[in-house]
Amino acid sequence: MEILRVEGVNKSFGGLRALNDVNFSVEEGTVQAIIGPNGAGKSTFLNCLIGRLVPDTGSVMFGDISLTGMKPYEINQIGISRVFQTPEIFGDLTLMENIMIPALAKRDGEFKLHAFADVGKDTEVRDKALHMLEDVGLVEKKDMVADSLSRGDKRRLELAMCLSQDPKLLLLDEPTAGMSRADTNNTIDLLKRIGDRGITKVVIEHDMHVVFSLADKVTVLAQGAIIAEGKPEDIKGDPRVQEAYLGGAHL
Amino acid sequence: MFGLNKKDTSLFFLVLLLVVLAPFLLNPFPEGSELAQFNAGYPDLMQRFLIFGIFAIGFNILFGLTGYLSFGHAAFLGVGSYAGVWMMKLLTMNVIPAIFMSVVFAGLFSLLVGYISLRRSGIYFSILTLAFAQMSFSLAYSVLTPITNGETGLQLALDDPRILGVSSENGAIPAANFFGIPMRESFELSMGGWLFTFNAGYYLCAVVMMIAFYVAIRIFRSPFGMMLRAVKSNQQRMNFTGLNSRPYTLAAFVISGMYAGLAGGLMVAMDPLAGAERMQWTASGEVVLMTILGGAGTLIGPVLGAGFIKYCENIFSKINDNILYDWFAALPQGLADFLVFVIHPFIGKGWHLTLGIMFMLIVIFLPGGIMEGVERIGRLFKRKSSKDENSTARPKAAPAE
Amino acid sequence: MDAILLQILNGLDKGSAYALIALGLTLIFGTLGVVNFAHGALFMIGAFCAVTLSRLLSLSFVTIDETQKDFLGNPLKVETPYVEAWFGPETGAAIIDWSVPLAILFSIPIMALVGLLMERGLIKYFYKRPHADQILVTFGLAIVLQEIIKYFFGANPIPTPAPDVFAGSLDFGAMLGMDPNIIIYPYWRIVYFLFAAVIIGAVFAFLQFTTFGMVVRAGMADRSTVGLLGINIDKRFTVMFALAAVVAGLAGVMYAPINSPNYHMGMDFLVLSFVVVVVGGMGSLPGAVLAGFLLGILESFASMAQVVALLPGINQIIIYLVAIVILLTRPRGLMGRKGVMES
Amino acid sequence: MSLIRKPLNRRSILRAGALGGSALAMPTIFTSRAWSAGYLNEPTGATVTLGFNVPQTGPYADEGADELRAYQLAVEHLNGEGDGGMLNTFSSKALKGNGILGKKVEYVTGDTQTKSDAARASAKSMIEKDGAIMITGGSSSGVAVAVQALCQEAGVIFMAGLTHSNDTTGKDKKANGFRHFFNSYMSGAALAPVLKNAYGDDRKAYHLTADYNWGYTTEQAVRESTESLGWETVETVKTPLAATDFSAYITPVLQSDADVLVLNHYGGNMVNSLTNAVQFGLRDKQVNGKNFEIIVPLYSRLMAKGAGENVKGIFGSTNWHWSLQDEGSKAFVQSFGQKYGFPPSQAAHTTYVQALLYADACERAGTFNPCGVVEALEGFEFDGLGNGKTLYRAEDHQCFKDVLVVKGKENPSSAFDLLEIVEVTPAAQVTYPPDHPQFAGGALGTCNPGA
Repeated sequence: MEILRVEGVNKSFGGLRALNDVNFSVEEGTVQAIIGPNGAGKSTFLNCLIGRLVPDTGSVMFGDISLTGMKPYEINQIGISRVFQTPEIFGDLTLMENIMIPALAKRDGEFKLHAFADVGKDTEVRDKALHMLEDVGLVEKKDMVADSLSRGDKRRLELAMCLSQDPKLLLLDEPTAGMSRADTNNTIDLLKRIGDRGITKVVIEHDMHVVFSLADKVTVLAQGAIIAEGKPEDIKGDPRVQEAYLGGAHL
Repeated sequence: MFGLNKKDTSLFFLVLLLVVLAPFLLNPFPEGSELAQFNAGYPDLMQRFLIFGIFAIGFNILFGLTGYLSFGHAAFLGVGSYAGVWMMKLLTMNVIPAIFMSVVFAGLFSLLVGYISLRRSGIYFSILTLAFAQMSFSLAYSVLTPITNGETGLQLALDDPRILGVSSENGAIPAANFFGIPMRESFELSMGGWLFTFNAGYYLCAVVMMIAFYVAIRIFRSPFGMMLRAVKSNQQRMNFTGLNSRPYTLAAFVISGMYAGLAGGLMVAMDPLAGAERMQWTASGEVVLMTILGGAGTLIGPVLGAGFIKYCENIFSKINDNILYDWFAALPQGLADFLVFVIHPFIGKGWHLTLGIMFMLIVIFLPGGIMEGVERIGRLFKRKSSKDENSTARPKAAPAE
Repeated sequence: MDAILLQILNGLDKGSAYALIALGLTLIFGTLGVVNFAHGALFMIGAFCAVTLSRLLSLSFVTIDETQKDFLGNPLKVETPYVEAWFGPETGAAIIDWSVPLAILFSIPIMALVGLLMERGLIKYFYKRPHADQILVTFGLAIVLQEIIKYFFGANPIPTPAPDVFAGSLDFGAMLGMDPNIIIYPYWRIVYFLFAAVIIGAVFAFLQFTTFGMVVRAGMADRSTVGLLGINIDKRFTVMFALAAVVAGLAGVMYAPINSPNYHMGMDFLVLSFVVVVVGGMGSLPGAVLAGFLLGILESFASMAQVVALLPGINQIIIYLVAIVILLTRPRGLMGRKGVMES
Repeated sequence: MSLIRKPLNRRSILRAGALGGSALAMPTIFTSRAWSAGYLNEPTGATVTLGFNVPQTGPYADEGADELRAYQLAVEHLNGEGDGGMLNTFSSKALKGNGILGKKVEYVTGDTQTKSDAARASAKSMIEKDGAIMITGGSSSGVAVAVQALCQEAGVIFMAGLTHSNDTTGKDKKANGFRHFFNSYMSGAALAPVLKNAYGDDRKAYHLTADYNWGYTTEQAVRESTESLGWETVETVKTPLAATDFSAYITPVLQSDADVLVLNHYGGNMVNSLTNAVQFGLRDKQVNGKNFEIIVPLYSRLMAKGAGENVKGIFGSTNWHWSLQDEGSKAFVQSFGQKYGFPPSQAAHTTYVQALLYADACERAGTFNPCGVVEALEGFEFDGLGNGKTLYRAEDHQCFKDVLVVKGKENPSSAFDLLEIVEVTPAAQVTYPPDHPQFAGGALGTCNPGA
């Protein structure tokens, strides 16, 4: 079943055409990778999905809900979470708080004046947060301030924040960029484990190692347009892709 | 206790103790000694400490938690004051309806201002709030004179209706009271050279302030409070996490506006006059300074900041050269002259200078405000008692403490 | 019609003061990222440079005139300024008369020094601190500066007249063939407007056409990148701070004859100039100038009796009202860039 | 109805320092009832404390400083130090130079900041903390009215400083409050005949009025008295208190066919509006075949100093001026000038006189009890304090005395010699019935001794 369907999306900035008639769909429960050279429009594309940017034309359907005109928090509330290229976390809050906030958002909705509840006694949310931190291996740092984490840990924290919401669709923007090989492998393992929970994922990635170890399907974006789509092994051999993306070099 | 964790409970009781015993603590010097000049234990100033403490606690809920720097909160205090005096003019001299209406009107006004101003953030938000407050001040001072009595300030008159009370008692305006207990009523305790004053109004303020403080603690520890800190930390992430930051900030704005109104209501309950100057931008600036000086985002810091500024204003401004000569009476004339000459610029009419220098010193050396100073001293103390204990859980003071 | 013309002239004049202060304020903000609440105090110090110079020039020696009595019945002490003794009464009087224009020269080194001391001594430690801390420390500094001035000069305004040749007014109406005395405008205010235009032009030219200015503009756009180029941007920023102080100071010197300087004139202008800067758009120099003139002219129009009769109190709130409308319709002010001061 | 304070004075304990032994070690509890017989802050020691509440910061700080100088001088004279000043010329001889009722006069000072709130806070601290029995001072009507109301509630006497609005002894009058300074009505009444002589009875006046209470009453007073001469009021425009540049208000004057501009401004407002008006060449103008003139209803020397050359030839009124040649004024100028090196301002004069009048009333009443003092002051007639024969009217606690019409001096001989007296308008001419419409509303109420 299709969980996400993008049809005829165009987006221009001034004279620059960032997205050119993009048609794209994701099957529920699969991992779809988007690859492409720098400036191909990958991040713009994700921004159109989460309401940060509004497409000039075209439609984005999540299940049978149209995302057009929805606010970012509304889009999140219906089940789409995103991990950013540079980690977007609550830098001066503790790790626990970082996870509890999305967990609360999931449970209580976009706004609730729970001004007299005690956050420390909300065992449901706390347990969930602890569990998530365990999952990403940060539980012993739970009372540290998020800004004091290493870059890799910050990414894992952000991932845990998104996962705590049990999203239907998880968007990952270069989840391993700037990580060491070991960290990258850890992250791949982690992402694979999430796969077991049946969360659909769209991953933007440069690292082919990551792409090929995770993705069920790969979409190649170049100059704002989709130039190829298919299984990882097919894409690997596609000469158009190699031309556009890899500058002719062989993988 | 009361749904507070152990640490907060002890903080709450510590503050309670300080407030209850303030008439003793603020009068440490025997009556008649030269240092009695520094005593602050008289009703008006003690009431002011608490009232501005409430104002600052409320402001801190907005600024300390969400980081939205409002430069117009004095307007809510002013609106609250006017509403309070009008209640006393029209209804009764019992302070409860006055305080209640102060909170309601300030809440409504802050809802309006907040709804518009929160469409912008950062300095644009600050300027919007400043603009609203300055407009309120200018209008209250001039064209709204029929409602506000302009420059003089709204005050009670002998011919006010007071439909639930009396217009006048023996040719005098009846006193503001709490179900019959006049706010001005005091009783005095003289012990040795010391004199302590216990004032009914002060203890009413104390009760209100402890409630306000308790509510603030609950807010700080609530999911709502956490969301507000999330606004300050990363509003972007908040939005992509499914949270609508606007109602959160608006709620915080209105709550802090109501705190300001509460302070305004208490002010007129203690002293039934509402002057337009309390809406001026300098008054808004004052509460900003109180909060930052004390330590923005800390529970008790803003109260300390409020106390600090009000102390400077009321104590330093009253020292004059004569008093200085009294202090130095024991010294040789030449030395006394010299000391008076040196200190003269900083006292009496120079109290602004002292305040300005204090601001600078605190911001330069204690970026976290007075609370950071307290913490540093505390840490020094701790290190001495247990050297090997190192708690690196939180490298920087977490904002909620 | 003539009334409107006159109010435009008034607006331009008021606008030039706003624009000059806002220009310096936004220069400091744009380059250093510092919200300087002491900027009004710099304007005030400038005005007091004029006062000081006129006092220095009229330093006098005392002779006792036995024929006249003072208020206590003692022989009157007659004060004669040294300059009059040195250069003869006429030249001496002329020098004193010209003290405000002379103060321009006098104030430049003083203001540059004040700016330099402020930046090196205090502000530079606050580049990385939150804006709230910057506001607090500069506000404290403003209070201290103004109290120092008050200590030496008192709280009353001090009359600081322009040279006699600028007394009186230019009759525009007569020049345009209208009846005399319909549209007249004081010479000194015309001088003030022209002076402001020259200063604003000079600052823009400096930033536009010198390499120094180019680097600073680049720094305003993206500080870290310029730093990466190996250019010592900090030193240039210090110079910019001094420059902003000089601009504010000159605005103050020339303003002294229009309104007698007093110690709190800086605070009076501070809030308004902040509104001007924000309405113009934080960090935008043309925005600051544009907003300065816009608000000056609107304020003048709102003061017209006909307008006030229609909307009582409008003259008190017009600036704030305009600020609110502009900020709600143009989120970053008239010419603001995205992302400045929004977090 | 009580603002209780123990009837012990701080200073008195200090002087009796040795008392701190076992006698005082026992806690004593005073309750409100225990002291209901007396009155608030009753001085029982060897001294009595007065509260001098003047602007020490803000735009009127210089005026406040001058008031404070005058108070210090008054305290000296009351305590028998110095040359005695006006005590020697005062028609009442109750004061003997041994303090008040034999108690040495001490004082505390505070800062009103020219804000109602701050002034009340400061006054309250004097009453509650320092045990002041009387509060005096201030340099604006808003503050005077606010502090007067506080003193009424608390139960101490308020002797107003410089306050010129009709309201202080009009709709906001209080039994415990007294004003020596003149008021807007008196300015108008005194100025009108002089203006008629100087400028004729066919004039068109344009008013610029500071947009707050004092401005309103002054505008009304000047309007009514000039209109009764036959002058026409062309336009009245309110200017914001915060205004510094008045050009936008001055230029429309050029457009109107007014030939007189009345500046109902005080302090910095007046300095700036007058300076602006002169800059715009209003005084060089000819309208309707007459010279354009400017009038400043309330003058003060300190303001004249701020406006510099621009005051030359401009009419206004003032409560008192140091160049007066009566014995009282001469004595005051002499002792003030000796002590401080320059002549006193009218603010200094009125506050000095108020301090003396209060002390004298206590002596005559034989008590510090506010109700006794009120009784002694009401209807009190005196002379020798610089304004000729003066009456403290019982109905509204306003002093009625001669009012000075002054003009900016063309050739000042010194930095203080800025105004010249044109006419001393006799008291009878500025007296009005207590129910005059400009003073309508309000009631004195009854005196409050505070206990």
